[in-house]
Amino acid sequence: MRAWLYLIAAAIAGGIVTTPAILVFFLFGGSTDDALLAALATLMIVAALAVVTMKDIIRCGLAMIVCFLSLAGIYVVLGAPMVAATQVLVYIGAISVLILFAIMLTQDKVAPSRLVFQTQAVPAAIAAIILAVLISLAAIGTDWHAVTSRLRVATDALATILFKDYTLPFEVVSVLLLAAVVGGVFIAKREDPSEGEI
Amino acid sequence: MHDLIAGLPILTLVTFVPLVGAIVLGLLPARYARPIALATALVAWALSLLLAAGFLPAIAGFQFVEQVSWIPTFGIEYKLGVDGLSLALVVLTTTLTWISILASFRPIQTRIKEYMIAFLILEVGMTGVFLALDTFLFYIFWEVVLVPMYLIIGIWGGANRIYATIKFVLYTLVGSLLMLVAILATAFAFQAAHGGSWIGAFDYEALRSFAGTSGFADNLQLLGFAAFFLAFAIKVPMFPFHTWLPDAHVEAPTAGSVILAGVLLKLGGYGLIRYNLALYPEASHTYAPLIIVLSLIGITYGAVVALVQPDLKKLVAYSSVSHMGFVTLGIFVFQQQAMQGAILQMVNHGLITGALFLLVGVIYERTHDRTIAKMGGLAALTPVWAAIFGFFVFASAGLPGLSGFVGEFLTLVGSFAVNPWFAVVATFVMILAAAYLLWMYQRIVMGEPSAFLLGLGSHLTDITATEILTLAPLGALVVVFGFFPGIVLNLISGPATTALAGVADAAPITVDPVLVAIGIGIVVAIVVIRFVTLRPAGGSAAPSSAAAGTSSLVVESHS
Amino acid sequence: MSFDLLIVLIPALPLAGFLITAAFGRRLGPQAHWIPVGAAILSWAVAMLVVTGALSNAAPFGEDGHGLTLWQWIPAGTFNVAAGFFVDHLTAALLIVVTTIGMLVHVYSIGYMAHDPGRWRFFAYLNLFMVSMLLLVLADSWLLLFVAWELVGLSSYLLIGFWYRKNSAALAAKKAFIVNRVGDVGFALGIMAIFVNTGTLNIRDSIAALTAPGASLAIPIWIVALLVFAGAVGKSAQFPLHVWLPDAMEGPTPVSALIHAATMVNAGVYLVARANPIFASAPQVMTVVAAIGIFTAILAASIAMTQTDIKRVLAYSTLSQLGYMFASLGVGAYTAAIFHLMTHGFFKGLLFLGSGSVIHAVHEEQDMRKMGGLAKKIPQTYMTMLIGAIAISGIPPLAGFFSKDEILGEAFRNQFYWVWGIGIFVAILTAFYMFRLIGLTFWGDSRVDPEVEPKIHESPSVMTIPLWLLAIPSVGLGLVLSWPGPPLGPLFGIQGTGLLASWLEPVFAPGLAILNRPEEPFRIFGLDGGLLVISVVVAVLGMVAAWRLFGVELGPFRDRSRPDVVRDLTARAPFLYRASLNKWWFDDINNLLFIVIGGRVAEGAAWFDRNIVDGIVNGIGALTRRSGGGLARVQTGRVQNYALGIAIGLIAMAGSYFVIAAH
Amino acid sequence: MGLADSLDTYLELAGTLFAIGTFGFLARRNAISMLMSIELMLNAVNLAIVAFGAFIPALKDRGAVIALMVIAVAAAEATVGLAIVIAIFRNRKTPLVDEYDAMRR
Amino acid sequence: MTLADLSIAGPFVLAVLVAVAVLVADIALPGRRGAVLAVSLVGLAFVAVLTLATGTTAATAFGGSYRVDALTTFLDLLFISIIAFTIVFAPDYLEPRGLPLAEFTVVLLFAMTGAMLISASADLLVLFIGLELMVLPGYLLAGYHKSDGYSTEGAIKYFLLGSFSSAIFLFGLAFVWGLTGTTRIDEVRDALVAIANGSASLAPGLALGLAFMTTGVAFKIAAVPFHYWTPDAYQGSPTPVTGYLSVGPKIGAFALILRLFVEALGPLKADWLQVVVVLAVLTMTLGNLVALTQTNVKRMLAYSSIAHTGYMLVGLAAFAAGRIEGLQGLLYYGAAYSFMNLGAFAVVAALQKRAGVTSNLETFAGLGRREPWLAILMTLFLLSLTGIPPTAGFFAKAYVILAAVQAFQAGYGALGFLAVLAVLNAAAAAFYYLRVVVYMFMRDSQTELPALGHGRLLWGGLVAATVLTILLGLVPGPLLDVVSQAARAIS
Repeated sequence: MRAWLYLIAAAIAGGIVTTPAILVFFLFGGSTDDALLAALATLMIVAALAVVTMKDIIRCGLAMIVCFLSLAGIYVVLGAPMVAATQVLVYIGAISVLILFAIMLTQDKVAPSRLVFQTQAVPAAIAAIILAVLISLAAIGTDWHAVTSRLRVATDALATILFKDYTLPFEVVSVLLLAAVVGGVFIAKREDPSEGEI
Repeated sequence: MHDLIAGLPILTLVTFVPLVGAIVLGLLPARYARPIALATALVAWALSLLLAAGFLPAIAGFQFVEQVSWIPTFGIEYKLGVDGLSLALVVLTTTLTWISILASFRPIQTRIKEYMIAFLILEVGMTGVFLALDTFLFYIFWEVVLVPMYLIIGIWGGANRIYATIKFVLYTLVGSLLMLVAILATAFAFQAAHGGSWIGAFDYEALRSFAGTSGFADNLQLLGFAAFFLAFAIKVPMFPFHTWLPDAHVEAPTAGSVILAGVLLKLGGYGLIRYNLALYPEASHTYAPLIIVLSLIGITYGAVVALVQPDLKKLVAYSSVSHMGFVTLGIFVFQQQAMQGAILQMVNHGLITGALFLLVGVIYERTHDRTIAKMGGLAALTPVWAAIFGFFVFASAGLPGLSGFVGEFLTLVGSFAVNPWFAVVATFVMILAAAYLLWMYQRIVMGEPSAFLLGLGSHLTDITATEILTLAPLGALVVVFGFFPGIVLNLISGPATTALAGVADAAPITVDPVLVAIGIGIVVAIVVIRFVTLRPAGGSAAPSSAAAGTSSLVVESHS
Repeated sequence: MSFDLLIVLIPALPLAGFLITAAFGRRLGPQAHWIPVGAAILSWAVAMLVVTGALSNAAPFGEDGHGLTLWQWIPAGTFNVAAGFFVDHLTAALLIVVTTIGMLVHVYSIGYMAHDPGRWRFFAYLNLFMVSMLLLVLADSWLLLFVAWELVGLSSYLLIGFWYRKNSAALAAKKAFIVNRVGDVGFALGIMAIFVNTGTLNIRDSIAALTAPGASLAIPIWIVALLVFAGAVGKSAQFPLHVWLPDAMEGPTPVSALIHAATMVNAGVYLVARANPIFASAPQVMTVVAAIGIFTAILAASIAMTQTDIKRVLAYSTLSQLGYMFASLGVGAYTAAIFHLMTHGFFKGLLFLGSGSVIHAVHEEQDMRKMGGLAKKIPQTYMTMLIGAIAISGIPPLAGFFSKDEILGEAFRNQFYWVWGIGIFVAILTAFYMFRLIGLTFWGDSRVDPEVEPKIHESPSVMTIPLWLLAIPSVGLGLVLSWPGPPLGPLFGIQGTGLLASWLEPVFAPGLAILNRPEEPFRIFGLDGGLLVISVVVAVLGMVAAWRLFGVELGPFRDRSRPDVVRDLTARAPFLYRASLNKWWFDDINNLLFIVIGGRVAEGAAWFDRNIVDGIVNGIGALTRRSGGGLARVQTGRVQNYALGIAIGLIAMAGSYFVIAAH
Repeated sequence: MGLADSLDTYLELAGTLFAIGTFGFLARRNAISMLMSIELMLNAVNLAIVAFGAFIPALKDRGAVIALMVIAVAAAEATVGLAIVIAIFRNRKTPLVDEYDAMRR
Repeated sequence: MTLADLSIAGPFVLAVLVAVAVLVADIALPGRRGAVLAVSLVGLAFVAVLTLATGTTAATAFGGSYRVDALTTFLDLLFISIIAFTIVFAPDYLEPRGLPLAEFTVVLLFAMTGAMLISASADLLVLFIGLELMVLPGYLLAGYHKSDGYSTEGAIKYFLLGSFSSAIFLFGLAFVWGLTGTTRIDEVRDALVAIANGSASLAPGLALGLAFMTTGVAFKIAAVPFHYWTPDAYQGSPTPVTGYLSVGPKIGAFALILRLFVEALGPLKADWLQVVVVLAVLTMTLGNLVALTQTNVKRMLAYSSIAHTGYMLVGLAAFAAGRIEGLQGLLYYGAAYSFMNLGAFAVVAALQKRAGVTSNLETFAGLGRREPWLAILMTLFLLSLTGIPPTAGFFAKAYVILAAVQAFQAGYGALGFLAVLAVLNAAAAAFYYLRVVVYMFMRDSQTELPALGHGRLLWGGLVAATVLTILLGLVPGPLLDVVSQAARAIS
């Protein structure tokens, strides 16, 4: 019985995701990339909305993974597979897992379902919408001197740039991670066994 | 003599000897505090006298100038110099300081070491203000004065000391910080006018000559004058910026009051003469009528309010407001006699009011009270004190033959020459002065001893030799300056002329009737507001109307 | 021995006396008085030398006096005042009065203050007063004169308040000083005006400059005159500043005699006389002077009628006599004023010292209702006071007659008939209240307190001798000073100016020159004689009236007092009676004006200061802090609120940048 | 049409994502949800950067590099954040941030 | 990455190595504070020396993404001394609370490397990473007292809002990159010059980027209305950390402003000037007004540090209005503020050596009797914060105000207003600074506490801070030359 429900839900989700693609592809006569982009974008936005709205925080975490995945897809569409790969590795492989662990650790079983939102959800929504509008206005209203076709990243060039122009940031990021780990470990590690079960 | 001390950096010595003393004090245990502090103050005093001895009144401008480049980037220099004006006030400062320190020996028993250190640093600041010839340096000394006084009032003061001291500091800071802005603005204007060279931008003499020749822009003058004036008017203090003074005086320890009245108020007058007039001559003229009216109001107002003060120190404080009004009046009528009178008045006020506070302190020492109502008949209990007190009370009332009179009269004559009405108003206040002083004297000194005082029994001893020692020099000076004011007048005639050089030539002062109306309006307002609602102040001179009941011609013998 | 040194010595001696006594008097104890008294006597002797020198026009004095400069007192640019002395005939005349009476009072006080523990203070003050008074007559610059002017005020303050434990004394002293200050303010302003007009404060130079024909003055001369006169009004206790003098009687009696009868109160007369050219060139002010003078005369006399305190009667009599002097100055009879000043100084001093002796005898009782019949008990005092009374009533040939008659005559001759008329009336009153005093005090039955009664005794010779010494001039001075001039000269067919007149001629010449009154001879068998007779007659009338009411025991004249008559007299004019008794309510008016209203004003000012001026300051502080508290509410402690704040800030920022970008 | 070939598309996407993240950050009560919202915002930025890299010649390839760096930074941030979250959870026994208001005013 | 690069970036590299060395030292001999202190302080000394040695000549490294100039040297030295002071003041506070010194030091050193990177970055990406490297340790340090609720609460607030603002900042950067097509500061500058010349008005994208970046930066320097995190984070953090937070990240963020706004966005001065003026007004006023009402000294100092940000912004505004003195004043102010504020917090920390002692005003009651020297030093620092001569704080304020006045006379009315407002604020500030003095000297404490013994290290640090506070007030000459060079390096 429940399996059916899941199937229906999946179908609906698939529908939500595929419809824009189909629309784009057939009605507006866009390229396959356009269709793909549409699908991924929709998926990403929906997932993102799910992240910030769903009640059960674990589902939020899963939705975030979906969101990141679709974003990785968009990177591919943008012709930056390298970034997409990193995205998958780092975000989904590391960060999301980390976050899920944290969720597990900090679930308080006392009251699993309290209200999700702050009292100020409405103003928050308004602010967010205004921001979105501002950003898109700015984006549209600006002449970016952009080319009309995507430039594909050449991985070798990327390597040279990484090790010529951006050596320093690259090195420094490692320092940054080191610092974060050292401090994080200290902060997160239990003071002494007596204190708490975690 | 001049050549003898011209060799050594006498001004630096006078200024910083107390600092050395303070440091030494800090290193030694507290039991040495009193003698060392006194010794230091005496050394500084001796040095200042040496300076006075070597000073040549004939020479115009500043003498013993010391000039060391300090912050070359902005042409800021460590520059000290002395002329008649600053010399008079420096000697006043050093004298009052050792007197105050000596007078503190008995009253101050807690944290004596910190107290003495604070006092010596205070002296550094005060002397520095009078000697500095660099506006930046001047400002620094100006602020240095603030902190020790803040501590002296706040730590060793009376019950409500914290309110008083915070009020004192905030009030002064508002003024002085705006003055800082003005100093910087003036300096920059100078720099801009000299092709971006900072040299001399903070040098008082350079600024003065520039102001005298090409002069600063009008709007700068107006703003700069206002800022400087606010700082100085608060210090003087001029009506309506005076309300910190009574609180500060009442809460401050005796010596604090002495210095406050004796020197700190003079900083304001000094600043007005030294900076406002010299740097912003045109603005001085623009503002003069307003300031004169304020001074006249202050003169009257201070006296009127003093009449009904229940607390001895408050009464003297308001009398200071009134007396210092003469100073500002004398400065801003731009007239030689008035100016000299004003300066002389500053010195005299320092001596007389300082002495009055010392005397009040003497009684407070014994009674721990300053309420006039509780006193009475002190002449019978402490005759010597009463006599000395009487002497200074009359000196404060401007009794001719004592120093107070000469200064006041010169100021008045000068103002009269400019506009008789100024003098008329100011002179009539001499009646009020006599009234509030003599009424106070009659209430606390004359009559039968009050129950409160009798209750003190043997605690209420007469003034001691030490205390007399602190008062003797002041009394002597009051008499000497009364008969030979020339001593001071010769010193200050030069500076007075210089101060007036920029402003005197311009058009004569005419007070805007509107301003006068405002001034009178304030007084009238007071009357209207309170006239009906208040109970009478109580008879100062009891009516002697005969009951006239029985015929006064009854001649039957009642045998 | 040069005169300069002598002149300096005159004030220097009492000054030394004062300083020494003030410093060591407490230790000298009962012997403290010798130094001051010695100083006074010496100074008198020196003064006499100087006076003879000056009046004999010996070098260096000459006709119009001699001045000496001590030191540059106030060198302030163009304002340059030297401390210096100046002695001319006028000064000499004043010196006689001041030093003589002063010396006598000193001596008298030895006895009077014998039992007072604080006598050293008393003598110190007396010396201080001598210094000030001598300085006042010797000063050659307005400013030095002003110094002395206030110093006499000070010493009078000290002496009135000598018994400081007595509250009334303390109040009286304060009142005296403050009321004097009122006059002094006018005087000070006058001095300023003089300086602004002439650029000098030397008395002679400035007067010359002021009255020089065609002198262009910044301040009109009548204002100058008025201001100077204000000073005189204060010191000489003329209406409306007369209120302090009666209260001043709180001081020891010698003080009253010296300061409040003989010397200090004359300072005003001296001042106006000294400045006679200024007044002469401001006729309207002259009239004011005359009016104030004669009004004070009648006002005071009317009050003196009913007072019961023996000293107060004398005090009001002093006021009234001073009124005569000012009236005389006002009508331009300068010499007469000085003449009366001198005679009055002596006989009023005598009367006061006498009253002191009486008070002494009846153990510090001043109420005449508790006296009576003292004539036999204290004959010397009685005799001398009787002389004084006759003298002041203007009965020839005693001193008072000459001077007072000259004043009235001059007033009439200068067409000031109203002055003359009132003067005559005041003459009646004078005689009346003086003999009321004598009657109540010396004649009739004794009403003295029974337990004091037996202890009444004549004062010691140290007190009575001065009385007699003062009695002599009270009798003869008038004759001497007026001889050979009117009125007696003409009687014996001699035409000439009186001694005093000839002395003062050079002093008053300039003033009279400006007035240029027609100079007609004194006709004894004519108008002047007539006036003379009238004034004598009215004096006698007053005397007799007093005898009828209050009795008399004088040789052939014997009569008892009639209190019933007195009572229905007072009943018939109740208002006048109460007015006189309450001194025309001046003290009450002042009390209302200055204490009640003034007090409220002051309270109002204080309230204004506390609540408005200071209130604004504190208000600003409070406001600042409260606004801080309000702003602190933004800090809710919740991250999301902060975040929202940041977001809003971000939007605002973006908006403002867009606006900036727009232009 | 060329949806995928216009920079604006991606910028719009980025903006939307960023706004969603902001909303989450402002609205959610749970510390970890807020953390996730921040991650969304950072990804939005990344999207924009990569898009720039793909459409602005001068940034060709560089965009990708920058994006990599940003990802790394985000990782570091997440580490720190989670550490702190865990620490405070130990003290307060709740992940709900709006209950952490011991300090105010 | 060549040897030359490493030698030019020597100080930075060495700093990283020092941090690692401390880590190693702690692992080698655990729990030995002495060792940690020795290694870190000596290491810092070396870093400082190296900075002085290499910093004299301007140079670039790492393909132009790293740059050394007078400004870098000045800022690096400042950071090093700030960190050194913090390390010196920390032990007395950490020990009684059983908090390890090693991690503290390491994290702190990493933060310093971040700040140094900011001051040396010639590339906006480096700038961003440097910023993160500076602030992330900050979050950790804020929560360093992990068993303490306040500490962790402050930390999480700081972290959440901090990363929020980082995201915003990064978004703005992205737009700038997109518009200029480069991340190199000088290239961005040139590109913007072109834009500014080409079109009078700046593109909406750029405007938005500016807005986002300004917001991000304003947050980091705790400018109103982006200051909310400051009081909570400051109050919650362990006091030595608060001391560090109040100066380290602030100066670092100002370094960022210098590199980003002054250098890269220099051409747009006229545009961001107006925003800065408004920020300055809000920041000064709100900081002071709210500080008036605080009863907790740490929180009070937090608000006061907001106010001081405002004063520094005045300098920045003056610079934007065309007066280089504004920049010099800003730098001078930074130095002066660091020393006096560190000193003040050091005293608070010293008082809190007795575990459980709050930083409420009552803690200071009667301090003048109990520990006169501490009280006197505190007074000095407070006076300097007030701006009373002859102290560093005074001269710094005067400098900033001078710049403002100059700009005013050059025709920028707003700057005149700023100057007056600044001094009025300073006067108001006197109230709450002096209130502490009131408590120390004029009130007596309810509970009679014995005086604490303080480590030699702490005294040394306090003395050093004192000396610097007075020297910078009395003999500003040398530092003046340094800051004017530094300012000239970027304008």
